[in-house]
Amino acid sequence: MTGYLNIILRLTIWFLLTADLSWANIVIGVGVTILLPRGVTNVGLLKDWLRTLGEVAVAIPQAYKEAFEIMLYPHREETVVLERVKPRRTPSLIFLDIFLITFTPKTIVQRYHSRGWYEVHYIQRRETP
Amino acid sequence: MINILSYTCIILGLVFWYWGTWPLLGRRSVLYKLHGLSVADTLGSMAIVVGLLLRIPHEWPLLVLALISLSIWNTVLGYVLAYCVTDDGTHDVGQEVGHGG
Amino acid sequence: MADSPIMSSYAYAIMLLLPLSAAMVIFQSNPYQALIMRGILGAIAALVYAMLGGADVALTEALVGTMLAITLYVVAVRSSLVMRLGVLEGEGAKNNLQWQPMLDYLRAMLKRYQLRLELVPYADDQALHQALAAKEVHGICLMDRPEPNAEEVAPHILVRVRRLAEIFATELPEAIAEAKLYRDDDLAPIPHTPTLMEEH
Amino acid sequence: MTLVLIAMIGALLIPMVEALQDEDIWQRMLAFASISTKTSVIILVIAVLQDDWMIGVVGVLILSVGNAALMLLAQIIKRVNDVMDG
Repeated sequence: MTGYLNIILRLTIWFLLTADLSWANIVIGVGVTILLPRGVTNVGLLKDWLRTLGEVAVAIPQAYKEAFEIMLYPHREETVVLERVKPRRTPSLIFLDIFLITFTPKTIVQRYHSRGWYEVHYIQRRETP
Repeated sequence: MINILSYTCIILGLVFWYWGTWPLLGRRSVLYKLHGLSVADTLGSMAIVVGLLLRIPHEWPLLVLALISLSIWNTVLGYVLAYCVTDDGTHDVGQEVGHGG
Repeated sequence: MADSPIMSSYAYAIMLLLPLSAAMVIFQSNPYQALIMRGILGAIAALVYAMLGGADVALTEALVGTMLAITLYVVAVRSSLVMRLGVLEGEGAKNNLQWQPMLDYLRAMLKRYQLRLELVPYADDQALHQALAAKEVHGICLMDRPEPNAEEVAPHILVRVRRLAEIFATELPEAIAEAKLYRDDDLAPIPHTPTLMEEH
Repeated sequence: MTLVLIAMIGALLIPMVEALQDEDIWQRMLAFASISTKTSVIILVIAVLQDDWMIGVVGVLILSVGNAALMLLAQIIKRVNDVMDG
Protein backbone atom coordinates (compact mmCIF):
# COMPACT_ATOMS: atom_id res chain seq x y z
CA MET A 1 0.00 0.00 0.00
CA THR A 2 2.63 2.50 1.06
CA GLY A 3 4.75 1.44 -1.89
CA TYR A 4 2.03 2.57 -4.26
CA LEU A 5 1.57 5.79 -2.30
CA ASN A 6 5.30 6.42 -2.58
CA ILE A 7 5.17 6.04 -6.37
CA ILE A 8 2.07 8.20 -6.62
CA LEU A 9 3.73 10.93 -4.51
CA ARG A 10 6.81 10.94 -6.74
CA LEU A 11 4.77 11.00 -9.93
CA THR A 12 2.70 13.89 -8.56
CA ILE A 13 5.81 15.93 -7.79
CA TRP A 14 7.25 15.12 -11.23
CA PHE A 15 4.15 16.16 -13.16
CA LEU A 16 3.56 19.26 -11.06
CA LEU A 17 7.17 20.30 -11.59
CA THR A 18 7.29 19.69 -15.33
CA ALA A 19 3.64 20.46 -16.18
CA ASP A 20 3.96 18.46 -19.33
CA LEU A 21 1.72 15.55 -20.25
CA SER A 22 3.43 14.42 -23.44
CA TRP A 23 4.20 10.72 -23.86
CA ALA A 24 7.96 11.19 -23.54
CA ASN A 25 7.56 13.02 -20.27
CA ILE A 26 5.23 10.40 -18.85
CA VAL A 27 7.67 7.64 -19.75
CA ILE A 28 10.59 9.53 -18.19
CA GLY A 29 8.58 10.23 -15.03
CA VAL A 30 7.45 6.63 -14.56
CA GLY A 31 10.96 5.37 -15.24
CA VAL A 32 12.58 7.70 -12.75
CA THR A 33 9.90 6.92 -10.18
CA ILE A 34 10.44 3.20 -10.38
CA LEU A 35 14.23 3.41 -10.59
CA LEU A 36 14.64 5.63 -7.53
CA PRO A 37 15.53 3.56 -4.46
CA ARG A 38 12.81 2.80 -1.98
CA GLY A 39 13.25 2.20 1.71
CA VAL A 40 11.71 -0.67 3.59
CA THR A 41 7.99 -0.04 3.54
CA ASN A 42 5.63 -1.22 6.22
CA VAL A 43 2.16 -2.05 5.10
CA GLY A 44 -0.36 -0.04 7.04
CA LEU A 45 -4.09 -0.44 7.05
CA LEU A 46 -5.89 1.20 4.19
CA LYS A 47 -8.56 2.47 6.57
CA ASP A 48 -5.99 4.25 8.76
CA TRP A 49 -4.44 5.85 5.71
CA LEU A 50 -7.74 7.12 4.38
CA ARG A 51 -8.74 8.50 7.75
CA THR A 52 -5.42 10.29 8.23
CA LEU A 53 -5.53 11.75 4.73
CA GLY A 54 -9.05 12.95 5.50
CA GLU A 55 -7.74 14.56 8.67
CA VAL A 56 -5.12 16.37 6.58
CA ALA A 57 -7.90 17.84 4.44
CA VAL A 58 -9.76 18.92 7.58
CA ALA A 59 -6.60 20.31 9.17
CA ILE A 60 -6.15 23.18 6.70
CA PRO A 61 -9.35 25.13 7.56
CA GLN A 62 -8.84 24.24 11.20
CA ALA A 63 -5.33 25.71 11.07
CA TYR A 64 -6.72 28.97 9.69
CA LYS A 65 -9.41 28.97 12.38
CA GLU A 66 -6.81 28.55 15.11
CA ALA A 67 -4.68 31.25 13.54
CA PHE A 68 -7.59 33.69 13.76
CA GLU A 69 -8.23 32.61 17.36
CA ILE A 70 -4.71 33.33 18.49
CA MET A 71 -4.72 36.60 16.57
CA LEU A 72 -7.93 37.83 18.17
CA TYR A 73 -7.33 36.58 21.71
CA PRO A 74 -3.71 36.62 22.84
CA HIS A 75 -2.53 33.24 24.09
CA ARG A 76 0.24 33.76 26.57
CA GLU A 77 0.54 30.52 28.53
CA GLU A 78 2.80 27.71 27.39
CA THR A 79 2.44 24.12 28.54
CA VAL A 80 3.90 20.78 27.57
CA VAL A 81 1.53 17.85 27.39
CA LEU A 82 2.30 14.18 26.79
CA GLU A 83 -0.07 12.53 24.35
CA ARG A 84 -0.39 8.87 23.54
CA VAL A 85 0.16 7.63 20.02
CA LYS A 86 -2.72 5.67 18.56
CA PRO A 87 -2.01 1.94 18.40
CA ARG A 88 -0.79 0.13 15.27
CA ARG A 89 0.94 3.09 13.70
CA THR A 90 3.54 2.57 10.96
CA PRO A 91 6.38 5.11 10.73
CA SER A 92 4.84 6.95 7.80
CA LEU A 93 1.53 7.26 9.64
CA ILE A 94 3.40 8.60 12.68
CA PHE A 95 5.04 11.14 10.40
CA LEU A 96 1.62 12.20 9.16
CA ASP A 97 0.37 12.48 12.74
CA ILE A 98 3.31 14.69 13.73
CA PHE A 99 2.72 16.74 10.60
CA LEU A 100 -0.93 17.22 11.52
CA ILE A 101 -0.21 18.28 15.09
CA THR A 102 2.58 20.65 14.13
CA PHE A 103 0.67 22.13 11.21
CA THR A 104 -1.97 23.71 13.45
CA PRO A 105 -0.52 26.88 14.98
CA LYS A 106 -1.46 26.22 18.60
CA THR A 107 0.43 22.94 18.91
CA ILE A 108 3.95 21.81 18.08
CA VAL A 109 5.33 18.32 18.61
CA GLN A 110 8.61 18.68 20.44
CA ARG A 111 9.74 15.11 20.62
CA TYR A 112 8.56 11.64 19.78
CA HIS A 113 9.31 8.97 22.36
CA SER A 114 9.70 5.54 20.89
CA ARG A 115 7.51 4.01 23.60
CA GLY A 116 4.47 5.66 22.10
CA TRP A 117 4.24 9.22 23.43
CA TYR A 118 4.39 12.59 21.79
CA GLU A 119 5.54 15.63 23.70
CA VAL A 120 3.27 18.41 22.50
CA HIS A 121 3.89 22.08 23.22
CA TYR A 122 0.67 24.06 23.57
CA ILE A 123 -0.10 27.74 23.88
CA GLN A 124 -3.29 28.63 25.74
CA ARG A 125 -5.26 31.69 26.65
CA ARG A 126 -4.83 31.22 30.38
CA GLU A 127 -3.31 28.68 32.64
CA THR A 128 -5.42 25.60 33.16
CA PRO A 129 -6.37 25.19 36.83
CA MET B 1 -14.35 39.52 -8.97
CA ILE B 2 -11.41 37.13 -9.15
CA ASN B 3 -9.11 40.10 -8.75
CA ILE B 4 -10.78 41.19 -5.52
CA LEU B 5 -10.64 37.65 -4.17
CA SER B 6 -6.96 37.36 -5.05
CA TYR B 7 -6.15 40.68 -3.39
CA THR B 8 -8.08 39.58 -0.30
CA CYS B 9 -6.01 36.41 -0.07
CA ILE B 10 -2.72 38.26 -0.55
CA ILE B 11 -3.58 40.93 2.02
CA LEU B 12 -4.73 38.26 4.48
CA GLY B 13 -1.38 36.57 3.97
CA LEU B 14 0.43 39.84 4.54
CA VAL B 15 -1.48 40.41 7.79
CA PHE B 16 -0.50 36.91 8.89
CA TRP B 17 3.12 37.63 7.96
CA TYR B 18 3.30 40.79 10.01
CA TRP B 19 1.37 39.36 12.97
CA GLY B 20 3.44 36.18 13.12
CA THR B 21 6.81 37.77 12.50
CA TRP B 22 6.38 40.63 14.97
CA PRO B 23 6.84 38.43 18.11
CA LEU B 24 10.34 37.56 16.83
CA LEU B 25 11.54 40.90 18.17
CA GLY B 26 10.26 40.22 21.68
CA ARG B 27 11.89 38.29 24.45
CA ARG B 28 9.72 35.18 24.51
CA SER B 29 10.96 31.61 24.35
CA VAL B 30 11.93 30.07 21.03
CA LEU B 31 8.94 27.72 21.11
CA TYR B 32 6.49 30.58 21.56
CA LYS B 33 8.00 32.32 18.56
CA LEU B 34 7.75 29.10 16.59
CA HIS B 35 3.98 29.16 17.05
CA GLY B 36 3.92 32.66 15.60
CA LEU B 37 6.16 31.62 12.72
CA SER B 38 3.94 28.68 11.88
CA VAL B 39 1.10 31.19 11.52
CA ALA B 40 3.20 33.57 9.44
CA ASP B 41 5.38 31.41 7.30
CA THR B 42 3.10 28.46 6.67
CA LEU B 43 -0.43 29.84 6.69
CA GLY B 44 0.43 33.35 5.56
CA SER B 45 2.61 32.21 2.69
CA MET B 46 -0.01 29.66 1.67
CA ALA B 47 -2.61 32.42 1.55
CA ILE B 48 -0.31 34.54 -0.61
CA VAL B 49 0.36 31.68 -3.00
CA VAL B 50 -3.37 30.97 -3.26
CA GLY B 51 -3.85 34.63 -4.10
CA LEU B 52 -1.26 34.32 -6.86
CA LEU B 53 -2.93 31.13 -8.06
CA LEU B 54 -6.19 33.01 -8.51
CA ARG B 55 -4.44 35.60 -10.65
CA ILE B 56 -2.69 33.18 -13.01
CA PRO B 57 -4.70 29.96 -13.03
CA HIS B 58 -2.89 28.59 -16.08
CA GLU B 59 0.29 28.02 -14.05
CA TRP B 60 -1.47 25.89 -11.46
CA PRO B 61 0.90 22.87 -11.41
CA LEU B 62 3.88 24.83 -10.16
CA LEU B 63 1.88 26.85 -7.68
CA VAL B 64 0.25 23.71 -6.27
CA LEU B 65 3.73 22.25 -5.87
CA ALA B 66 4.73 25.46 -4.10
CA LEU B 67 1.76 25.09 -1.74
CA ILE B 68 2.59 21.47 -0.93
CA SER B 69 6.28 22.11 -0.36
CA LEU B 70 5.53 25.21 1.73
CA SER B 71 3.27 23.32 4.08
CA ILE B 72 5.42 20.21 4.41
CA TRP B 73 8.81 21.90 4.68
CA ASN B 74 7.74 24.55 7.13
CA THR B 75 5.94 22.06 9.34
CA VAL B 76 8.84 19.63 9.39
CA LEU B 77 11.23 22.49 10.01
CA GLY B 78 9.12 23.61 12.96
CA TYR B 79 9.28 20.11 14.39
CA VAL B 80 13.04 19.86 13.87
CA LEU B 81 13.69 23.24 15.45
CA ALA B 82 11.44 22.42 18.42
CA TYR B 83 13.24 19.09 18.80
CA CYS B 84 16.64 20.75 18.71
CA VAL B 85 15.76 23.52 21.14
CA THR B 86 14.48 21.27 23.91
CA ASP B 87 16.88 18.98 25.77
CA ASP B 88 16.43 15.30 26.27
CA GLY B 89 16.10 15.79 30.00
CA THR B 90 13.13 16.57 32.12
CA HIS B 91 11.00 19.65 31.74
CA ASP B 92 10.02 21.82 34.64
CA VAL B 93 7.21 23.36 32.62
CA GLY B 94 3.84 22.23 33.92
CA GLN B 95 3.77 18.68 32.74
CA GLU B 96 0.57 16.76 32.61
CA VAL B 97 -0.71 13.69 30.90
CA GLY B 98 -3.52 14.12 28.43
CA HIS B 99 -5.28 11.69 26.19
CA GLY B 100 -4.63 12.08 22.51
CA GLY B 101 -7.73 12.11 20.39
CA MET C 1 12.60 47.09 -15.47
CA ALA C 2 14.77 50.13 -14.94
CA ASP C 3 12.64 52.03 -17.41
CA SER C 4 9.78 52.64 -15.02
CA PRO C 5 10.53 54.49 -11.78
CA ILE C 6 7.89 52.71 -9.69
CA MET C 7 9.29 49.29 -10.55
CA SER C 8 12.79 50.28 -9.61
CA SER C 9 11.78 51.63 -6.21
CA TYR C 10 11.31 48.18 -4.70
CA ALA C 11 14.28 46.87 -6.65
CA TYR C 12 16.55 49.33 -4.88
CA ALA C 13 14.99 48.43 -1.53
CA ILE C 14 15.76 44.76 -2.08
CA MET C 15 19.24 45.45 -3.34
CA LEU C 16 20.03 47.45 -0.21
CA LEU C 17 19.39 44.32 1.84
CA LEU C 18 22.36 42.59 0.19
CA PRO C 19 25.17 44.77 1.63
CA LEU C 20 23.36 44.77 4.98
CA SER C 21 23.39 40.99 5.22
CA ALA C 22 26.96 40.83 3.89
CA ALA C 23 28.03 43.20 6.66
CA MET C 24 26.26 40.95 9.14
CA VAL C 25 28.40 38.03 7.98
CA ILE C 26 31.63 40.01 8.21
CA PHE C 27 31.12 41.39 11.71
CA GLN C 28 30.25 38.03 13.21
CA SER C 29 33.00 36.37 15.21
CA ASN C 30 31.36 33.12 16.26
CA PRO C 31 31.73 30.68 13.33
CA TYR C 32 28.33 29.03 13.75
CA GLN C 33 26.49 32.31 13.95
CA ALA C 34 28.43 33.47 10.90
CA LEU C 35 27.18 30.38 9.06
CA ILE C 36 23.60 31.33 9.86
CA MET C 37 24.31 34.80 8.53
CA ARG C 38 25.80 33.23 5.43
CA GLY C 39 22.52 31.42 4.92
CA ILE C 40 20.61 34.67 5.21
CA LEU C 41 23.00 36.29 2.75
CA GLY C 42 22.47 33.40 0.33
CA ALA C 43 18.69 33.67 0.53
CA ILE C 44 18.77 37.41 -0.11
CA ALA C 45 21.31 37.08 -2.90
CA ALA C 46 19.09 34.51 -4.61
CA LEU C 47 16.21 36.96 -4.29
CA VAL C 48 18.22 39.79 -5.87
CA TYR C 49 19.48 37.63 -8.72
CA ALA C 50 15.99 36.32 -9.47
CA MET C 51 14.58 39.83 -9.37
CA LEU C 52 17.15 41.11 -11.84
CA GLY C 53 16.30 38.30 -14.22
CA GLY C 54 19.17 35.87 -13.66
CA ALA C 55 17.14 32.78 -12.97
CA ASP C 56 20.03 30.38 -13.46
CA VAL C 57 22.35 32.40 -11.21
CA ALA C 58 19.68 32.48 -8.52
CA LEU C 59 19.20 28.74 -8.66
CA THR C 60 22.95 28.16 -8.47
CA GLU C 61 23.25 30.53 -5.54
CA ALA C 62 20.47 28.77 -3.64
CA LEU C 63 21.63 25.24 -4.28
CA VAL C 64 25.42 25.51 -4.36
CA GLY C 65 26.13 28.81 -2.65
CA THR C 66 23.79 28.27 0.25
CA MET C 67 23.05 24.60 0.64
CA LEU C 68 26.31 22.96 -0.36
CA ALA C 69 28.56 25.70 1.03
CA ILE C 70 26.84 25.68 4.41
CA THR C 71 27.00 21.91 4.61
CA LEU C 72 30.71 21.81 3.79
CA TYR C 73 31.55 24.72 6.08
CA VAL C 74 29.64 23.15 8.95
CA VAL C 75 31.66 19.97 8.57
CA ALA C 76 34.90 21.94 8.34
CA VAL C 77 34.19 24.18 11.32
CA ARG C 78 33.00 21.32 13.45
CA SER C 79 36.09 19.22 12.83
CA SER C 80 38.69 21.97 13.01
CA LEU C 81 37.71 24.35 15.79
CA VAL C 82 38.24 21.87 18.59
CA MET C 83 40.96 21.15 21.11
CA ARG C 84 41.29 17.47 21.91
CA LEU C 85 42.60 16.96 25.41
CA GLY C 86 43.73 13.51 26.47
CA VAL C 87 42.73 12.63 30.03
CA LEU C 88 42.97 9.63 32.26
CA GLU C 89 39.86 7.55 32.40
CA GLY C 90 38.46 6.08 35.56
CA GLU C 91 37.39 7.61 38.82
CA GLY C 92 40.91 8.00 40.19
CA ALA C 93 41.66 11.07 38.11
CA LYS C 94 38.27 12.70 38.36
CA ASN C 95 37.55 12.19 42.03
CA ASN C 96 39.52 15.15 43.25
CA LEU C 97 38.43 18.66 43.94
CA GLN C 98 40.38 20.36 41.19
CA TRP C 99 38.91 18.38 38.29
CA GLN C 100 35.60 20.11 37.65
CA PRO C 101 36.80 23.70 38.27
CA MET C 102 39.72 23.11 35.97
CA LEU C 103 37.48 21.81 33.17
CA ASP C 104 35.09 24.72 33.60
CA TYR C 105 37.94 27.20 33.50
CA LEU C 106 39.45 25.58 30.41
CA ARG C 107 36.07 25.53 28.60
CA ALA C 108 35.44 29.19 29.38
CA MET C 109 38.95 30.14 28.31
CA LEU C 110 38.81 28.22 25.03
CA LYS C 111 35.35 29.54 24.32
CA ARG C 112 36.78 33.04 24.08
CA TYR C 113 38.88 31.77 21.18
CA GLN C 114 35.84 30.00 19.61
CA LEU C 115 37.31 26.61 20.39
CA ARG C 116 35.53 23.79 22.10
CA LEU C 117 37.08 21.23 24.37
CA GLU C 118 36.79 17.56 23.64
CA LEU C 119 37.99 15.06 26.21
CA VAL C 120 39.58 11.84 24.99
CA PRO C 121 39.99 9.24 27.71
CA TYR C 122 43.06 7.00 27.85
CA ALA C 123 43.93 4.14 30.15
CA ASP C 124 47.17 5.29 31.76
CA ASP C 125 49.98 7.84 31.60
CA GLN C 126 51.90 5.89 29.05
CA ALA C 127 49.00 5.74 26.62
CA LEU C 128 48.57 9.48 27.11
CA HIS C 129 52.16 10.19 26.13
CA GLN C 130 51.97 7.90 23.16
CA ALA C 131 48.81 9.63 21.97
CA LEU C 132 50.49 13.02 22.26
CA ALA C 133 53.57 11.83 20.39
CA ALA C 134 51.40 10.26 17.68
CA LYS C 135 49.51 13.58 17.34
CA GLU C 136 46.20 11.99 18.18
CA VAL C 137 45.42 14.78 20.65
CA HIS C 138 46.47 18.41 20.95
CA GLY C 139 47.28 18.17 24.62
CA ILE C 140 47.21 15.84 27.55
CA CYS C 141 46.28 16.42 31.16
CA LEU C 142 48.36 14.56 33.72
CA MET C 143 47.46 14.21 37.36
CA ASP C 144 50.73 14.19 39.31
CA ARG C 145 50.58 13.28 42.96
CA PRO C 146 53.41 14.59 45.10
CA GLU C 147 53.17 11.55 47.35
CA PRO C 148 51.50 8.26 46.51
CA ASN C 149 48.66 8.68 49.00
CA ALA C 150 48.28 12.43 48.91
CA GLU C 151 44.82 13.94 48.56
CA GLU C 152 46.17 16.91 46.64
CA VAL C 153 47.02 16.56 42.98
CA ALA C 154 48.66 19.02 40.67
CA PRO C 155 47.04 19.01 37.21
CA HIS C 156 49.69 19.28 34.57
CA ILE C 157 48.88 20.01 30.96
CA LEU C 158 51.24 19.26 28.10
CA VAL C 159 50.34 20.96 24.84
CA ARG C 160 51.66 20.09 21.41
CA VAL C 161 50.53 23.26 19.58
CA ARG C 162 52.64 26.36 20.12
CA ARG C 163 49.77 28.84 19.90
CA LEU C 164 47.75 26.90 22.45
CA ALA C 165 50.78 26.86 24.74
CA GLU C 166 51.06 30.64 24.47
CA ILE C 167 47.39 31.06 25.34
CA PHE C 168 47.73 28.70 28.27
CA ALA C 169 50.89 30.39 29.51
CA THR C 170 49.29 33.81 29.61
CA GLU C 171 45.75 33.00 30.71
CA LEU C 172 45.89 29.88 32.84
CA PRO C 173 46.75 30.58 36.50
CA GLU C 174 49.24 28.24 38.09
CA ALA C 175 46.79 27.53 40.87
CA ILE C 176 44.46 25.76 38.46
CA ALA C 177 46.88 23.88 36.30
CA GLU C 178 50.41 24.09 35.05
CA ALA C 179 50.83 24.13 31.29
CA LYS C 180 53.91 23.39 29.25
CA LEU C 181 54.77 23.08 25.58
CA TYR C 182 55.59 19.58 24.51
CA ARG C 183 58.32 19.06 21.94
CA ASP C 184 59.43 15.84 20.38
CA ASP C 185 63.05 16.29 21.41
CA ASP C 186 62.00 16.72 25.01
CA LEU C 187 62.33 13.40 26.63
CA ALA C 188 59.15 13.66 28.58
CA PRO C 189 59.06 11.61 31.76
CA ILE C 190 57.49 8.48 30.40
CA PRO C 191 56.84 5.98 33.17
CA HIS C 192 58.79 2.88 32.30
CA THR C 193 57.17 -0.47 32.38
CA PRO C 194 60.02 -2.11 34.35
CA THR C 195 59.14 -0.06 37.41
CA LEU C 196 55.62 -1.29 37.16
CA MET C 197 56.93 -4.86 36.91
CA GLU C 198 58.95 -4.42 40.07
CA GLU C 199 55.95 -3.43 42.09
CA HIS C 200 54.20 -6.69 41.44
CA MET D 1 0.76 44.99 -6.56
CA THR D 2 3.95 46.99 -6.11
CA LEU D 3 2.62 48.18 -2.77
CA VAL D 4 2.11 44.56 -1.77
CA LEU D 5 5.71 43.85 -2.69
CA ILE D 6 6.98 46.80 -0.65
CA ALA D 7 4.95 45.59 2.32
CA MET D 8 6.54 42.17 1.91
CA ILE D 9 10.00 43.70 1.94
CA GLY D 10 9.01 45.46 5.15
CA ALA D 11 8.03 42.12 6.66
CA LEU D 12 11.37 40.73 5.50
CA LEU D 13 13.14 43.44 7.48
CA ILE D 14 11.74 42.22 10.81
CA PRO D 15 13.70 38.93 10.96
CA MET D 16 16.78 40.76 9.65
CA VAL D 17 16.65 43.12 12.61
CA GLU D 18 16.06 40.16 14.89
CA ALA D 19 19.13 38.40 13.47
CA LEU D 20 21.15 41.57 14.05
CA GLN D 21 20.13 42.24 17.63
CA ASP D 22 19.70 38.85 19.28
CA GLU D 23 22.78 36.96 20.37
CA ASP D 24 21.13 33.60 21.01
CA ILE D 25 21.87 31.14 18.24
CA TRP D 26 18.39 29.57 18.19
CA GLN D 27 16.65 32.89 17.83
CA ARG D 28 18.90 33.53 14.86
CA MET D 29 18.00 30.16 13.39
CA LEU D 30 14.35 31.16 13.65
CA ALA D 31 15.13 34.40 11.84
CA PHE D 32 16.98 32.45 9.14
CA ALA D 33 14.04 30.06 8.67
CA SER D 34 11.67 32.99 8.40
CA ILE D 35 13.88 34.83 5.91
CA SER D 36 14.37 31.84 3.64
CA THR D 37 10.63 31.23 3.37
CA LYS D 38 9.86 34.89 2.85
CA THR D 39 12.46 35.38 0.11
CA SER D 40 11.15 32.47 -1.92
CA VAL D 41 7.56 33.72 -1.66
CA ILE D 42 8.78 37.17 -2.70
CA ILE D 43 10.47 35.56 -5.71
CA LEU D 44 7.13 34.00 -6.65
CA VAL D 45 5.36 37.36 -6.34
CA ILE D 46 8.02 39.06 -8.47
CA ALA D 47 7.62 36.34 -11.08
CA VAL D 48 3.90 37.07 -11.29
CA LEU D 49 4.52 40.81 -11.31
CA GLN D 50 7.08 40.73 -14.12
CA ASP D 51 5.19 37.95 -15.90
CA ASP D 52 8.42 36.01 -16.28
CA TRP D 53 7.66 32.41 -15.49
CA MET D 54 11.28 31.31 -15.54
CA ILE D 55 11.73 33.17 -12.25
CA GLY D 56 8.67 31.41 -10.89
CA VAL D 57 10.15 27.99 -11.57
CA VAL D 58 13.30 29.04 -9.74
CA GLY D 59 11.22 30.25 -6.79
CA VAL D 60 9.38 26.96 -6.55
CA LEU D 61 12.64 25.01 -6.77
CA ILE D 62 14.28 27.09 -4.05
CA LEU D 63 11.18 26.66 -1.93
CA SER D 64 11.14 22.91 -2.32
CA VAL D 65 14.82 22.14 -1.75
CA GLY D 66 16.13 25.16 0.11
CA ASN D 67 15.25 24.17 3.64
CA ALA D 68 17.38 21.04 3.76
CA ALA D 69 20.55 22.92 4.70
CA LEU D 70 18.65 24.61 7.51
CA MET D 71 17.69 21.29 9.08
CA LEU D 72 21.24 19.96 8.82
CA LEU D 73 22.58 23.13 10.42
CA ALA D 74 20.05 22.83 13.26
CA GLN D 75 21.01 19.25 14.01
CA ILE D 76 24.74 20.01 14.00
CA ILE D 77 24.36 23.08 16.22
CA LYS D 78 22.40 20.94 18.65
CA ARG D 79 25.18 18.34 18.73
CA VAL D 80 27.86 20.97 19.24
CA ASN D 81 25.91 22.61 22.06
CA ASP D 82 25.48 19.23 23.75
CA VAL D 83 29.21 18.58 23.61
CA MET D 84 30.00 22.06 24.93
CA ASP D 85 27.59 21.81 27.86
CA GLY D 86 28.20 18.27 28.97
